Amino acid sequence: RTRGERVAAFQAASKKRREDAAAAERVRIARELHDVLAHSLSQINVQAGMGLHLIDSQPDKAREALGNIKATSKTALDEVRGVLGFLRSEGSVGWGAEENPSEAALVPQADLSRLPSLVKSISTDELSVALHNRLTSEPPPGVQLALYRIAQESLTNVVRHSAATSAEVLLVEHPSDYVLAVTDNGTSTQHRAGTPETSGRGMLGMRERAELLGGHLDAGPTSGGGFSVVATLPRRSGQ
Amino acid sequence: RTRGERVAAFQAASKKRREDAAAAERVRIARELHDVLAHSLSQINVQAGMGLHLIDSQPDKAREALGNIKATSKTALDEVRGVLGFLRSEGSVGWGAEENPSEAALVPQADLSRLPSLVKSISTDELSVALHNRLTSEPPPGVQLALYRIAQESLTNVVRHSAATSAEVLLVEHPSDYVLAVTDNGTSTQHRAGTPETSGRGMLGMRERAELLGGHLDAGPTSGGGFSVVATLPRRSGQ
Amino acid sequence: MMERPVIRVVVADDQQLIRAGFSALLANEPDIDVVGEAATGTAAVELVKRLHPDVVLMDIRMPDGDGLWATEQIAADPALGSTHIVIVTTFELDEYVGRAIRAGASGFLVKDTEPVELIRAVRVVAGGEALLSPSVTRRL
Ligand SMILES: Nc1ncnc2c1ncn2[C@@H]1O[C@H](COP(=O)(O)OP(=O)(O)OP(=O)(O)O)[C@@H](O)[C@H]1O
Ligand SMILES: Nc1ncnc2c1ncn2[C@@H]1O[C@H](COP(=O)(O)OP(=O)(O)OP(=O)(O)O)[C@@H](O)[C@H]1O
Ligand SMILES: [K+]
Ligand SMILES: [Mg+2]
Ligand SMILES: [Mg+2]
Ligand SMILES: [Mg+2]
Repeated sequence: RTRGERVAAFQAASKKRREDAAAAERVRIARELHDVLAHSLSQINVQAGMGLHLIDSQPDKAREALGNIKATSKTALDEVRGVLGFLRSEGSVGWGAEENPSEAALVPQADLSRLPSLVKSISTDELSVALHNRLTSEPPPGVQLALYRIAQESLTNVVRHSAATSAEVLLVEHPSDYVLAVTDNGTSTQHRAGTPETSGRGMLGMRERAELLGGHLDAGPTSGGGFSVVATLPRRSGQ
Repeated sequence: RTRGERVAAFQAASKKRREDAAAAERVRIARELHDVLAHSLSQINVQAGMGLHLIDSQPDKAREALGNIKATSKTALDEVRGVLGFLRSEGSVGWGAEENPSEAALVPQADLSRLPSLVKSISTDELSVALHNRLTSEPPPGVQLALYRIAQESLTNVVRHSAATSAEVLLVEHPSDYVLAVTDNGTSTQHRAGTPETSGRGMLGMRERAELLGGHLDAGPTSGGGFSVVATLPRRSGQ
Repeated sequence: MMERPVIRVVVADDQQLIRAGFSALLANEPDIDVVGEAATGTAAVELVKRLHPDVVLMDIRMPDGDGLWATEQIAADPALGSTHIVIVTTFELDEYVGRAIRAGASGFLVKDTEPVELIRAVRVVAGGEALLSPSVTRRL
């Protein structure tokens, strides 16, 4: 090849790397925001519907709904501020170490310690959610974030798409994998309208999170008529 | 320099370029999300605070708040999915194909087909806005979004900052560029309060959008005392 | 019991649900009257000139004259010396707080402030004191 051709090939390759980095960044942020916001907004929407429905017969339920909405919207605003502040901060490319400390303090990184309060926030009189965390060691931060977000999106989907009265979150540690399972007892007639094949961004994002860490994700209706999401992440990812 | 040093310098430079591209993406995303999310969440939060505070003394206000929250959260959920979908569908990750078409219909993507209704929504008895769209081909989605958003911000600025009685939006297709011009007949005394040097986020955003697509943006007072914004975007970006 | 004078308030914000929310909250207080609402900067200035309120809750991002411009107009008018302005923002703090202080704003709040804090802020500012919301101060 001539020198000119080599230069052109080099320029094309580095342009492609730039674009790949930008696209990967965009997808990563989109995934984070989807899970945070879809979760908060659907919680808010459900609570508002519930409060409105019960305001005459059980005014205390309406009061409780308004309190939950107030708290959820405030947390979501803080999270949006954190993400946007981070987005605007020049120079830092990662989510972790380089993050502005004051911003990081505002919005704690999602990790498994937040799982109990996530589960609690989803539980209502109509839907009881149980958490069984059988981990004995602490997974690395990237794995914790992925497990938390997958649990969050799965539970958001339970609220939005199932008519389940109970759901369960199970976390176990196999010799070579972490396994997260989220199951519910919805009725299968509820799924038919939108089967997992008509996959939205949530399912796609969960699968990507798992695969980026060298793991995989299975999701679909269960024989009993409910739905299950199972994520398997290797304990030593990529090695 | 040794060959090893040259390789290291090259790697450092290309790492820097990748990071710059990622940082530019982050800013772009921040801009997209800012308006959509912040406003919905703060409206929801204010309404919830109000409803909760007044539920005993004025239960009807609580009912009203819940109704408003229910509607706002539903719309916001749709918008979030629209914005995030756009982020994911750009670029080389291959999201476009998998996208659910019924979802796309739920949340209209900002494109040039929405320009007439944008222009109509801005026109009043005091300000007449004319649209002259002379495009004969359909620009790619990324270009359409950029042109739409630049027209939108320019017209918003006309409303906010000029005392114009008429404004014009012109879209033309040159052999190598798309050109968008938004002009108004405001009076120059109106600009003095905030000259384009004290540039807000709007101007910055318009310029970044144009430059991200390999184009550029000119904006400033015109000799007649009005204001003009001209965006030029290459027809084959990056080539 | 001491009878306090009624505090007259104008709420300026381009988002209808924010205006309605703040107005309902404040109007419920015995010592506060919401005398008007505005959805644009220009409308806010006109309303204030007509009604001479004690306090204005002022949004920043509004069409037809933003909240900072409106604050400047009101603060610069000697006839409106008894009107105190509280800037209420969603996000745009760092960039605009300095300009709003110079323009003559008495205080800042974020929109997701607790209702009791909002009500307290109106009383404090009406009394001629300056006020900074803790969450704003923290970020400055
Ligand atoms: N727990 C569940 N019960 C029944 N159906 C479910 C459940 N979880 C997911 N689904 C089905 O799988 C589909 C895809 O889920 P996914 O999270 O990808 O999209 P979504 O929730 O519809 O939208 P979003 O992109 O906002 O997440 C859902 O639309 C629904 O039909
Ligand atoms: N059509 C116009 N007529 C007169 N002045 C204008 C016009 N468009 C822009 N300007 C001036 O340029 C400045 C910068 O505009 P820009 O859109 O960047 O910021 P902004 O509209 O003030 O705030 P925002 O960040 O909300 O967009 C404006 O403040 C205004 O002084
Ligand atoms: K009152
Ligand atoms: Mg989902
Ligand atoms: Mg602007
Ligand atoms: Mg506003």
